[in-house]
Amino acid sequence: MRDFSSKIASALLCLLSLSVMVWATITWGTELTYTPPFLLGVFSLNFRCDDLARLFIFLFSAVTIAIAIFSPDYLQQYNNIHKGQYWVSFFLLAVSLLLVVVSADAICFLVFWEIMALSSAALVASDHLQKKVRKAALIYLGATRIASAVLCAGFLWMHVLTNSWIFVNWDFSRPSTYWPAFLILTGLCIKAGIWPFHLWLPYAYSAAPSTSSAFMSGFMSKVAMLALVRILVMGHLNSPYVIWTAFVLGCITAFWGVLFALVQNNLKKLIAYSSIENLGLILICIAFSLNASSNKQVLIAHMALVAAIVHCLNHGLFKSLLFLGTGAIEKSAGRLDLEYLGGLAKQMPTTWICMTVACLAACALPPLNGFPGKWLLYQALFQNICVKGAILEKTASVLSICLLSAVGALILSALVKALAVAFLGKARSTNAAEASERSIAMSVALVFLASCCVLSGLFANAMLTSVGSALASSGLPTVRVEVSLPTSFIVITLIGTSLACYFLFLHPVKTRKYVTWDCGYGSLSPKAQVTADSFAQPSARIFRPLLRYHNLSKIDGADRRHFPERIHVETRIISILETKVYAPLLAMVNVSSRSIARLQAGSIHIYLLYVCSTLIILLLLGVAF
Amino acid sequence: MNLSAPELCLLMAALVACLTLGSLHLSVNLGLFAIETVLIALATAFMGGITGDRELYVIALLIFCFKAFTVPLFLSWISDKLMAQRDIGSFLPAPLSMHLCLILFVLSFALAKEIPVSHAAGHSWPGASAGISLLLSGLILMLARRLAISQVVGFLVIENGIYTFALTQTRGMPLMVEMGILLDLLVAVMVAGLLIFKIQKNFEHIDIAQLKDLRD
Amino acid sequence: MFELLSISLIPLAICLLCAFRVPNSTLRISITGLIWLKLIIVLFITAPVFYRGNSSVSLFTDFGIDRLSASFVILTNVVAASSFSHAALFFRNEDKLGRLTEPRNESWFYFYAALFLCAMDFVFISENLGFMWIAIEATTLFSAALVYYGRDKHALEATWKYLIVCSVGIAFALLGTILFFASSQFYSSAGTLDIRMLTNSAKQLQPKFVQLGYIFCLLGYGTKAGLFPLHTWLPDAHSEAPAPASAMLSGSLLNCSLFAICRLTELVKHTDHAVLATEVPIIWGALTTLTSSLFLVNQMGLKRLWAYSSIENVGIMLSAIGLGAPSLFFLQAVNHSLAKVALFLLSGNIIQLNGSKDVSQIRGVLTSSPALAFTLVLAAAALTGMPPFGSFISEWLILLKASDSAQVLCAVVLILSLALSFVAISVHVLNMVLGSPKQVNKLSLPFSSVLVPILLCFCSLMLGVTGLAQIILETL
Amino acid sequence: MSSIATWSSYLLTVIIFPPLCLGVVRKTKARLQNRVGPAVWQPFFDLHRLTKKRETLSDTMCGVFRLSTVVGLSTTFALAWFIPWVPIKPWSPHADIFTVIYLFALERFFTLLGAMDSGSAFGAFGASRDVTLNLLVEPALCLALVSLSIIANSTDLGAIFSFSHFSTVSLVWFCAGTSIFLTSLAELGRMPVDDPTTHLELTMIHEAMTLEASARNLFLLEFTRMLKLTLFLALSAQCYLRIWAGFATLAPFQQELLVLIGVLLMAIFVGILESLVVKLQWRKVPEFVAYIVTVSLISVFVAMAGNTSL
Repeated sequence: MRDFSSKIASALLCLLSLSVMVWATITWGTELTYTPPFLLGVFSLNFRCDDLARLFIFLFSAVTIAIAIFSPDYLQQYNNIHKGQYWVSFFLLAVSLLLVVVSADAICFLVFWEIMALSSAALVASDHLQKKVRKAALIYLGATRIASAVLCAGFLWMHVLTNSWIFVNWDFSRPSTYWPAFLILTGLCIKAGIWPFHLWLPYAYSAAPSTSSAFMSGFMSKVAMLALVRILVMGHLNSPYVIWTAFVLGCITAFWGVLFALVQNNLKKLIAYSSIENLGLILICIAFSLNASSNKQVLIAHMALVAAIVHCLNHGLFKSLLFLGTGAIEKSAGRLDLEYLGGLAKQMPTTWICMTVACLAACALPPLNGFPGKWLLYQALFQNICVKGAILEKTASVLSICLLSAVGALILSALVKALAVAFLGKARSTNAAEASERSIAMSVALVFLASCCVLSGLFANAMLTSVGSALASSGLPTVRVEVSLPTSFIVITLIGTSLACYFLFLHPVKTRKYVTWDCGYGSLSPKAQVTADSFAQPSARIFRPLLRYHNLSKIDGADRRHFPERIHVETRIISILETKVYAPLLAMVNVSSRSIARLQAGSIHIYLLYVCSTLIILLLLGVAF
Repeated sequence: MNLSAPELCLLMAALVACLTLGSLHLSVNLGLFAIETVLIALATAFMGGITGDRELYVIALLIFCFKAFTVPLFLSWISDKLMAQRDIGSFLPAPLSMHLCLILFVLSFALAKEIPVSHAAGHSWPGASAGISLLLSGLILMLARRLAISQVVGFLVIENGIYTFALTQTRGMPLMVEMGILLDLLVAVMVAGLLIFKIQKNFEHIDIAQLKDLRD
Repeated sequence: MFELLSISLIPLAICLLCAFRVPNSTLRISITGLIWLKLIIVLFITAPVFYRGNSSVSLFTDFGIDRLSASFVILTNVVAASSFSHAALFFRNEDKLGRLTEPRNESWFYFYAALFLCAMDFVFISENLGFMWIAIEATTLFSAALVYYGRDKHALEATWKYLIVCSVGIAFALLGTILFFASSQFYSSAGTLDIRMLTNSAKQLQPKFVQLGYIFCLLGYGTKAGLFPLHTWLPDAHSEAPAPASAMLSGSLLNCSLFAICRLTELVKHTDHAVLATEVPIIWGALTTLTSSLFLVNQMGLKRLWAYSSIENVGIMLSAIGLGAPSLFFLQAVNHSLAKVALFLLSGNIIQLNGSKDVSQIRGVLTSSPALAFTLVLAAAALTGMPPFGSFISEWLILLKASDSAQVLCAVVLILSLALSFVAISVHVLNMVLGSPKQVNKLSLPFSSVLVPILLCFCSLMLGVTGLAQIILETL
Repeated sequence: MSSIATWSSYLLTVIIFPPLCLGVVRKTKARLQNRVGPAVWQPFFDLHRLTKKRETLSDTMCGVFRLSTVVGLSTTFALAWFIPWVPIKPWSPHADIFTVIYLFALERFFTLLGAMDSGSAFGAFGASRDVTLNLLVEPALCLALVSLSIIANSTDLGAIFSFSHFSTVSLVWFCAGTSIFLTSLAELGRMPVDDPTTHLELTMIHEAMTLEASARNLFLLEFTRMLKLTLFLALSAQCYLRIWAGFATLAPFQQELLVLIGVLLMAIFVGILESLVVKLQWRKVPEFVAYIVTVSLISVFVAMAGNTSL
């Protein structure tokens, strides 16, 4: 019966997303504003839907439909998740996200933003009987509240300066607006999981049910970026300090995220860190666009902004696919630790193919959809080197090209690790050996998203132009970008040569099956395979100082060299931020709380003394005023 | 320094309050408190004579009946009942606190001089200083003494101080207000008295300093 | 005169009922009925203030209402009505659980609660500073009896501290009142305690007396309102009183003393010492908010938690008063009272179910009683200023007011401490709500026991999502 | 030149040159080691032999292995089709450098998956080392290509190599050429980084990854590597040739000739280098790659300086 209600809910969700998609398609090209006839407390709400918002609505629909198809079967495995709680918070989250996307003033934005935060926290806490999940939900809730506090401060400040809540009226080009701009940037960055505020993200995404992580990573984190575009980019921010802060944060985030993704052994955490990396990239795009437009280089600004939006959309698609794929694995294999998986490709072919597509996209490999955004960013950076400008900016561009390529290589290793260890080779546990595709609906959802990824990769040029026109219609200067992706050419060449190679060389040949090369020892056990840890080790060693990477191995036995009895290997990664920054900060709050609690000592004489001393202080204040 | 009769009474009352601090015996404390209140009642009556305000006589009578008579009797009944003759200790040694109080008595003159005085009859700064001094003695009593009854006495002294202040600075509050205040005071003393009984019953002592269970 | 009588009549009737040893079950029903009747009467009495052109109505010599006080009277009675109604259910549960050791305690509770309510009404309707003081002192005395409901050592200790600290504090307020009286004698020899007359002739008052008087009153009423560091009695009293009484203490008693401070602040703002009446409340309010949110972090007593959060809200309201926005003060008071009453009432239920006041002992409420958990989360969200609840609007408006009047420090501190308190409260609430219960509890509460809290949350929600706040602000 | 001639010359170079290059390298090495060594066309025979053999697959594999060899070769063909590595090509499309880099990544992605498919520890070791190398090498290659683009003001390799340049940028050509050459050594597992002739599994990088390949799969893998080697050598040879300012003014077939000779010379150079240097210890490799990055960075900064002076 419960299952049935779940299906109804998912049908409703589908209906919702389809209807907003249809609505967005019909109204494409127009700019709609709407002010509801009622007040929210004392504030009137303003909604505005332009093409930019519609693009995000399309993304919303794609992600939500997939999740709606995926959810009912996926949720069956969780006895602890209260389905009612899950669906109510999901709907709340979906609706508030839609409204955040179309909100045109700060109050409206903030209200739905907070509802979104609360409902997503409720989603994270779905499986609340686990301690880890509760901890994650609390961390997330704390981070998100701090984010909105900072955002509030920025909004208030802007209101003081401009006397308006409407985003369109906010002009960030005056020096007095630099601090509020900084605050708004910080608030949105916390919410998006930008370094050094990203710590909540892996916790939350790995603790939440995969469907909600897919939604949060695929759509919610993008909304923060959309807000950056809406508020700061369209407000013509030109403070070099803010822009460079954003740029540097973006660079660090991209690198940091991918570095930690590389050394994660939990599939969900790995993907969560890769989300951090992608958000860093988007932030780089936005910061770069801001910088270019403050230098009056409209073309580059436009290119970078298009890159940002395109990457938002594409990342939304492939990241939700990754998370849903993870959900499928979780359902059939029970665990997501890479050390327990292996050999799933044969048992779960659909998931395997879809995950491969997603990983290809996430590595930004052509012709899939991760590529266009990254490519456009490279182009913009390159253009910036070529035009006349400050040497510092050019150097920054060169270094970020360098960084981006390193990040690209790192994400490739991280995702190859995830994919290969989870799907290839032999199963490392009985659960993994017995895994199988459990439900058609889940496979359908995966295939749907995978085909979205493929299609948006193939029609990347169309996407670039439509994003460009959407941006133009949203109040930014219209620029034609001449560069276009050679996607179709690549595709034709690749497919042609691949088919040719296959039929020429491989197709009719008879093959012989034999065991994997085992140096003649025989009986190669699954444990002899490389582990996720050891795969990442050579790369991780290079970044030892950043990761605090420790590799301890202990060998027991009389003849340790030739006949070890027991080998114990342990890898430890310590997040410097967590241990050196956040833990002390938390401890500081705790200590100050405890020391202030000592004032409440229990003795009435001391309490009376407080009254007397307050009197004296007040009298002194009275003299002062 | 030319002191009028009410001022003289009030200053004497303030001095008596200082003396209150010197002894740990509850009966002495209560007796001195009664004397102090009688002096204040007298001052009220004198003030009534000076200003010709009939209400003040009524107030003087009320104070005499309730504050100077009923309340000390009630409290001494409690202390007899609970067999608490002596305060079990003071955070400040009794003689020292008395001396401190005397210093504050002098200090309050300095403070009272700062108070603006309108030239209407009855406004007097020595009276104000008596009020301040009483207030401070009451505070010190409350801060220093450990026994519940002493705290109530301290509170009453504070109340006396405030009343003195009102008397000398405003020729007394309106009768209704004054009566209301007195009623509140009486109820407060009654409630406190009841609570003291309960404390004795529950804790088998009335040492307030040991009531430290509720804290963070 | 008629109005005064009708306000005080019903509490007296309740007292009589209690005195006549009516059986508890009858008592509960009749009192619930009476208290709602009182609410209706209050609405009738206060209605003219809002509808007639004149914004204030005199009830009797020294007594009268204007729009602000009328609103507060209504709020107080709403709080009282919900607390009394919930109390009936609460005591029935106590009965069932066998925790009502002394049946007479219940009627004593109603007896003092009725008197307490009456005293609070008088705080708002008295236009005379003297009577206001008397009424506030009376609230202390009557509520002390409520705090002593538990009849155990802790209750005794809490009551004693409450009585002594508040009485001493309030004594200073009396001194302040006298100083105001004295200051008025400088221009008219008779002097006056009437707030409106004082306000009208604010410029002629003796400035030094006004200044001193304000400081003493702030100290005195601040003690009663629980400003840091005078709040010491507050957590003890709130946590020892039975849930409905804590709800009234927090939901309406604190408003009383804040209302007095508000009136005096308005008065002082009319004199030449407006800076004192602006800066001191703002700074003190911000300080109180900050420290109480720090107190929240490691707070393990369930009701102490809400007590500290009340202190935090008092700080916010004091800042609003300092910013010169009594209407915002009222709005915040309404939102706070609704949420806080709901929370205290719910905490009573939770404590009944778990038998412990310790937050670390309470786990898995969601599993054991979903309705309770759901309401608790709602109420906590309403309390901490999450949209779309009403307190979001009022807190936001206060922040806006602070930033618009260039009180940057105040705004920053408020934002910080609001965030901190949200985090602290949500950590505690979620720890209680989520997870698996520590022991399997066979008891289950009827749905009716969350009825009142749900209604309160709904009201808070309505304040947020409708234009009600706008109407309130325009009216005041 | 007629299109048929163009096509045929191009196809011939694509098919003949890769094995030839490898043959030249091996022959040079043998000569330097005082051996006669196999003939330069020995790789052709090797390849031919591989096509005749029967294929053996591990029973753990799921099919991605065979896909990987195919995709590897087709990607490399696509690259050969894109990159103007020889001046005469039947059709040179827009060969964007970033696309090129990501096509290399695509090839690598599948090679890695193929290496891990059998569940063999060696393949995974190789893969693990290969990604480590790659993350160091990729920035170097990227920057080298970017430096070339800067002087041509275009990211199209076609435009870059048809750009009539100034002599001041010779340094850029030199640095970029060196960088590409050194990158190819690291990328293709040549000597200072990896020893292609070693047979100790634990020290291998690239060979370990192809351990499970046999017959036609191995043929595909081998040919992919040869083609990649040729591409890289041709690119660096072109860069070196363009240090000489007169190169751009030559006729296309002269250019073609020079480039092909250049490729062979580079192959000989690789052979010489492989007999002179020793294999670096694995942990020293990052230091070696750091030099490549430095060369690339120098190249970029010189190019930027040259560009801004324009």
